[in-house]
Amino acid sequence: MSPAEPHLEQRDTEAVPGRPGRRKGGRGGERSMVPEAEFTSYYGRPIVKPAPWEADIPAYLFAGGLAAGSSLIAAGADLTGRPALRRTGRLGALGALGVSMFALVHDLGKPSRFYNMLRTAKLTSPMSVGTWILSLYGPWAGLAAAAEGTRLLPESARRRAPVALLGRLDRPTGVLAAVFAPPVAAYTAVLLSDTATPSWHEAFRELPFVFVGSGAAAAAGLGLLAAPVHETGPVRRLAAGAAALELVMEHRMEQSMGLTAEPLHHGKVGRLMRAAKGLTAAGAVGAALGGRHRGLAAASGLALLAGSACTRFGIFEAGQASARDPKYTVVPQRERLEREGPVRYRE
Amino acid sequence: MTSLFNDNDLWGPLDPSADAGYGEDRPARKGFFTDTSICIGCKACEVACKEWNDVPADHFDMTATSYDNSHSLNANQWRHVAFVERPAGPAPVDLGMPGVAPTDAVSAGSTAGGAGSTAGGLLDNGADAAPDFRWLMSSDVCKHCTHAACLDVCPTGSLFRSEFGTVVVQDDICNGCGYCVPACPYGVISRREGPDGSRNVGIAQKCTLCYDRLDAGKTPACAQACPTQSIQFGDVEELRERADARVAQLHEAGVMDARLYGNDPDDGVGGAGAFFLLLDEPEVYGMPPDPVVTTKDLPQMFRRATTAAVVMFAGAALSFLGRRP
Amino acid sequence: MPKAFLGWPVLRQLTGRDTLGRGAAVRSPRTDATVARTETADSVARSVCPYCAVGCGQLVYVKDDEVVQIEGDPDSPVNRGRLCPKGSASKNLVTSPLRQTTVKYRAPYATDWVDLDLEIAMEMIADRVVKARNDTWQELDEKQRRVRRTLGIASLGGATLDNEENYLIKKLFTAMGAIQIENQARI
Amino acid sequence: MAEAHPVGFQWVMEAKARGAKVIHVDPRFTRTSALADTYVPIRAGSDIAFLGGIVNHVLSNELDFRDYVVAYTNAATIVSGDFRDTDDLDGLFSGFDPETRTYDPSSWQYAEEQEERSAAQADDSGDTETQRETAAGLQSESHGMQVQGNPPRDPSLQHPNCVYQILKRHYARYTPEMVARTCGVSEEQFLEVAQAWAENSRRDRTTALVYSVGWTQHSVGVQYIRTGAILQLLLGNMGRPGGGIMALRGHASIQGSTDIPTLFNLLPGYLPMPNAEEHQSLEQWIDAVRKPGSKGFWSNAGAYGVNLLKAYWGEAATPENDFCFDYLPKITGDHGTYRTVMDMIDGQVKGYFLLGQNPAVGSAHGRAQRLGMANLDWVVVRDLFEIESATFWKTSPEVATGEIVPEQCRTEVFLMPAASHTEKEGTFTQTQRMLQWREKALDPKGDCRSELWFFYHLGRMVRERYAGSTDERDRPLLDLAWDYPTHGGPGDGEWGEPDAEAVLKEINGYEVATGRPLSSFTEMRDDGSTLGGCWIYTGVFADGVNQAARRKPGAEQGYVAPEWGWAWPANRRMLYNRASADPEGRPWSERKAYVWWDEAAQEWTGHDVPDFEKTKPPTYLPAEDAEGVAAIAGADPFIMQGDGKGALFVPQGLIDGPMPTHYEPVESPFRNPFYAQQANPTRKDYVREDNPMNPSPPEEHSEVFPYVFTTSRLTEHHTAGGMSRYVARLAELQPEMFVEVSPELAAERGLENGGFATIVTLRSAIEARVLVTERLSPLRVDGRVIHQVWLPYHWGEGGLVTGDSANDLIGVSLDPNVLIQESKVGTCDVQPGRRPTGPALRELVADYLRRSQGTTGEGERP
Repeated sequence: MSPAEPHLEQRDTEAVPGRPGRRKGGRGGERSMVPEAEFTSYYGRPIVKPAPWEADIPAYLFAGGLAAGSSLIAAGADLTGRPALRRTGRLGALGALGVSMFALVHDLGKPSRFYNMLRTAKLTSPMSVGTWILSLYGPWAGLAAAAEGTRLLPESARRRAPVALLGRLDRPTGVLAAVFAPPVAAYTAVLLSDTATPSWHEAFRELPFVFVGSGAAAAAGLGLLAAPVHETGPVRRLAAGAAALELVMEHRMEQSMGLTAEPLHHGKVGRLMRAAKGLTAAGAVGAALGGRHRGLAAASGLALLAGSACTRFGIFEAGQASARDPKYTVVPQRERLEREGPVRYRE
Repeated sequence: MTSLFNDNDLWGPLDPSADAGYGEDRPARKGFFTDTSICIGCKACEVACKEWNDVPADHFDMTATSYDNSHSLNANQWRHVAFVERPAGPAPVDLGMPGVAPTDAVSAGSTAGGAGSTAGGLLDNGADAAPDFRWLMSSDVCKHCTHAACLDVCPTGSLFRSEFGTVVVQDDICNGCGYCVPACPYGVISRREGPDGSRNVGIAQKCTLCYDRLDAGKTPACAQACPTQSIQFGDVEELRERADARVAQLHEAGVMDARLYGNDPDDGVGGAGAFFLLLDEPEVYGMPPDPVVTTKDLPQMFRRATTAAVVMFAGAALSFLGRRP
Repeated sequence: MPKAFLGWPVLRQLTGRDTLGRGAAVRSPRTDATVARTETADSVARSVCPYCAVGCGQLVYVKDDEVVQIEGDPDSPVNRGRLCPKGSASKNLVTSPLRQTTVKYRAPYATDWVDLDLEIAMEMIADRVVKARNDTWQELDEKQRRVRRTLGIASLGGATLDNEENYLIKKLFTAMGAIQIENQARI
Repeated sequence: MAEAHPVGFQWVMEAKARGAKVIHVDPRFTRTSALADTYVPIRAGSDIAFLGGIVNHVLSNELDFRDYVVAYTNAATIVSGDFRDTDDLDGLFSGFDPETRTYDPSSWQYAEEQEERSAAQADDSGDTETQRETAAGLQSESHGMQVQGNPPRDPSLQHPNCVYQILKRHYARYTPEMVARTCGVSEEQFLEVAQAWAENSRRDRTTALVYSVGWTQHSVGVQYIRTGAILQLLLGNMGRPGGGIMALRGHASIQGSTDIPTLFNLLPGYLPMPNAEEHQSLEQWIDAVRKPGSKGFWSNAGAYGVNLLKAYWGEAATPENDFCFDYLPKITGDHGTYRTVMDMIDGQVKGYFLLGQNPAVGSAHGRAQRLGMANLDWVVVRDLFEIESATFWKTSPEVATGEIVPEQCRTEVFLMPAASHTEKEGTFTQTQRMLQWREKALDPKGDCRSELWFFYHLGRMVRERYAGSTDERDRPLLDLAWDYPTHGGPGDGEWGEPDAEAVLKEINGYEVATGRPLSSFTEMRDDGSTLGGCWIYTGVFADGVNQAARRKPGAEQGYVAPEWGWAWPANRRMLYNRASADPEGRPWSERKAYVWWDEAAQEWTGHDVPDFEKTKPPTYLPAEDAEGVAAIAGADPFIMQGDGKGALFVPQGLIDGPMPTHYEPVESPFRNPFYAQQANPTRKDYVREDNPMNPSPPEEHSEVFPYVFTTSRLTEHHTAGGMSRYVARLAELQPEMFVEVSPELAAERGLENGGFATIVTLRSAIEARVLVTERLSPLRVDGRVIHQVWLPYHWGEGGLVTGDSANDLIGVSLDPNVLIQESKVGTCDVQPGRRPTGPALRELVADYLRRSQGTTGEGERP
């Protein structure tokens, strides 16, 4: 969303010209969770601004979760002697990490200044914290993938000094990557929630669980898709657990969000979210019940991957939609005012 | 919990420049008090701001929303004058803010306070008597919050707290990540996307409270230009007193609609460095009714995320603890 | 390089009072070197706004032969340093890229402008003035009253011109015998 | 005021903060209304009825400031028994000649002590047709009326023919009911204004009347302002702090361009351009101004006139040759800008200079302006930008309609880039007559040059071309004093920039022998020993110092700030300020002290330069046969008037009557509710096929144009847009032409907010985006509902933002006193959607012409 262009698309000609809009809230009917609220706005224009982010960011959310989950699976596979699953996890993590990094840099207004992310370490900034988390996670994930790569080299090459060193770091790097992986999956929820975007902020209690669930489910899906069935037992369990976590927490999230859950049900976002739930549930069931069947496992894996992607895109777009409509800023604040009075600091 | 290192560093009353590491010799906090009851909607502030700060023209088409063709605050619009045409209206909802009238005392009027009222001739034949009507104008600007979400979420340190307590973008640092944009509870800051050839395209832009002018001991361009001194510049402490006096004066004159917005250091953003005297509800002017800085909840967010990460790790571990193949 | 490292904001966060990296620790060298361009101007002229007749005092800051800022003159008892949007746009007015800086000439029946040298244009205009005056000279009117004038040359304008300019305009046209000399005050 | 003069409005807000009540009367709710205590919507063109109603309120309730009125106005003066008022003649005054549509004002004169009418009065009461044609009203207004002898007065104000009683009778029919019926203002609101005005006036309080110069753009514009003057005089608000009538003029030096005029009927210092009929000698010309035997400061006109001639022709001007008076060209009638445009269309004009002026957009009847320019041999446009008046041959609407074909248009166009206000030095005179010197900030770029440069060198080159001529007619050019020093700047050597300060010194005047600058116009001599280009500006170079460049900070002076710039005359900041003291010379009240007589020092003193002879005591009484300044008594503040009194009733100098009278605008949907006489009977019309007027009652078919429109400025733009549409900062703020309509009218005509509407008159049709707003409300006038629409007039086809020009809608019909057009009110039709383009545009207008059978040929209009 650019500062120059939104004017064109948001330019509004009110039904009552020359006068700020006053309209009924709670449009869209049966899923409305609050009583109809009348609210006032300035010509229907947004109060808060939607993030200037495009598909890069939900793609990053998805890929980051996938990378984190994959590193966990890779370490588990390594420690439990599942080489194909390990390879899938490590290479999947690297690939997803690569997509993540590309998306992050691509989304910047000044990509050439990406390195400024490392200028500071700001605890108040989930993006800064995330950058440092990625900085801790990325090298290990990369080294683990590199070590995995050395296995593909001929024996003679693997004996050369640097390569040999990599080989010796194989397991430690994989384990370190797994240690730093969960924060990668979890911080992105804070990244979204730590904003004034109504449907992101109001989701802050449950969103981390939804996201780790989604990340783990996606990684499990990748494992199911790429690893031979004899190695994917843990992955099937993980898929079921992660999907359950995601679905349950997503449901609780919607309950606690009040009016700001509304955008999750409308239009394209509604379709995405319904698809997410269906795909995730189906993938989990398929994995749990049919995971020993190669074809079913692959299908379940794909469903989990797609479900995770839909979750990320859905939640991302729901937030953007909630920012574009002043209702989601005004009405909750008005209701809180009526309920509790203004928010005031008390010693 | 509303702090990380120092008391109130995420919420509550705070001297923001002290918190940001400026020493005892720092200047007093500077800010704006915008008294919309004397705004004439001339847009001198918008122009003076653009001239001084080299902010590019945004667009050249008419919005047909009263005289507001600037649309909103954004990277290319650091001051924005809102124009609201409405009946002298029903009683405002009690915001619990200082200066809000009891709802039964409001009907009196707008005539004394800076909004004229029409009393058109008594018409029949299809022409109704003109209702009580007023035209509100208000010059909006970055609030320079005590707890500034844009600044806190900025990953590069481009947005920084100046020694004057203001919130400023360092054009040479910002990499255009855009995180500050959704963080702002007022929708002030945005990334400059054009027009092509303008300076600073791709990075976040907003009011700097004319940091360079303050440094030179000058008044910010908008406040200096403002013909009626609707925009007043000064030490925030002193401006708060001035605002209290003004609202009391208006109440005495029967303008019970007058209320202050953003002046309370206990409010959701720790008090704004740029606050307002409004004649109607904030959302009428396009401002949030009772904003709370998002970072107030940050510790809780991090705790939840940490728990989630542990759950993820544990879940993965558990999955592998089962039977071996 | 060590200097760059010591200037690394993370290090300054850890060693200074600005632990959260909100202010002092994250300032860039360019920020520290901020100077308002009014402070570095070569000269400041005391001027008057060219728009309406309120007569607001303006300060015109010039650097390297360019106007870098125009703002209200705080000393003026008329405007006390304040300006309206038009007055505030004065720099944009005088530095606008749309300003004409060369003479343009449209020949009879031409469909476009051509450029013309300033001195040649002046010669051409002087020739035309002389010719129009000679061709339309009126010594006596139809009632045989002495009028010694020309009705062939008219002029309109002058409400944003200086008194000194208007004085020369009226003086020259009057000596020429041109009388249809008018300005915005009639409109 | 907040709209067009926002920075001036700060002082209104300051007054409001101190308790002043602000009342705003306007056809539409503006940014000023938003800040006013009371807003009164009014029908455009009905201001005399409104103000006349207040005059009636004051007189019928005896609310006038009686001490002031008796002593300082002509209320007590007795008018000739021959005078007949509009009450008797249904809207006409006595002396009307239907043939010429002008008055013989003999019957308006003061009653005579003796049998014979005094020469001065008789002189000026003659041929008002000539006066109208030569815009002599403007001269007379600034000259004041001439009074000789001592006309009888009745200080008890009871004499049936004293001005007070005449005024009272004249305005008796301006009742609240009639005001409501005529103006569309409710009686309650009208009375609120009347009472507030009256209550806030007299000894302890004063009320200020502020108008923007849209007031002048009416067929009764002068009388609008006269009504305000009558009211302010009755309430004792003239010449007193916080009172007065403030004209908010619209251009940086439009006051200066009237003082040092580029106007066909004036020479510098409001000396008249001589006319061929009456001013064939210096003596005739001077006497026409000073009126031998008359009273007041104009009796020194001989010195002012001779000093001007001496400034023009220097050494060549000698007493023997009447100081070259014969060199002055003579006017013979209307040579105003609108007449000149008609002459252009008729092919009588060869060349046209446009100096920072954009008539293609800014003058009434844009189509006539452009067609006129397309029929010239050459046009010189001097401007900052490529304005519409420079491109009429290729971009004007008439090119689209086919009326101007570039390949067939012979006009040569020179677009000469001008220097901006920062690129030259000189003085502007702002709206309170204050001159402020501008320092030059930098040299202009490229070929940009000042007007000073252009005209100095044009004069030099023209003189070179005539050098050696023996033709007597070229002497005025060859003898012209034209040797101004030049210095660096944009051009070198021969092409240097003339020294503006040298020109200002000539304007100020100096002793010819010594070069010593004059300090006051009282030092001017009529023997050729002094010269000065504009007597009212004498003093701006007092003591050899450029007084206009003074910049003592306002904060270091009192509120009058006399040491910032310089105001004419004699640095007086308020005219006629003697009236701020009572006849004995004491302030009327401590609150309102401004200028007073210091008994101990035996002189006038106070916060301002007293507008009175400094040592003439309040008790001074002139001798019976005194003339000139000596004839002004110590208690007569209005020293430019022949009797020293403020004129409630004006026996001379106005073409359209001694007292303001409500006439309907030339285009009106209503019959005049007051009188049978519909519109100003003496207005100046140009009845031509290319200047049709929409029909008004009692003519038929006025319903074809059922709505009233008015135009004005927006804060964000400047006049015809030449200094705002080309400036991005301003263009983006109001980027499109629009029309404001009430929700009721929008419903009636199916107009959509943000959509387009077409506005039609018999001159043209324009399109505009629609802004539906409650700031416009329908009014109930004369028993029916009338809708008014409002248009800004800033757009044309050039610049960053373009749109149709509202001035294209307006026909040319002029106030008879000053020949200014009625452009603030007209009738129109409004239709939804965009206008037709190309030739179809003219067909649309022609269709309206057929339907309305408007006046296009010869024939009288009511």
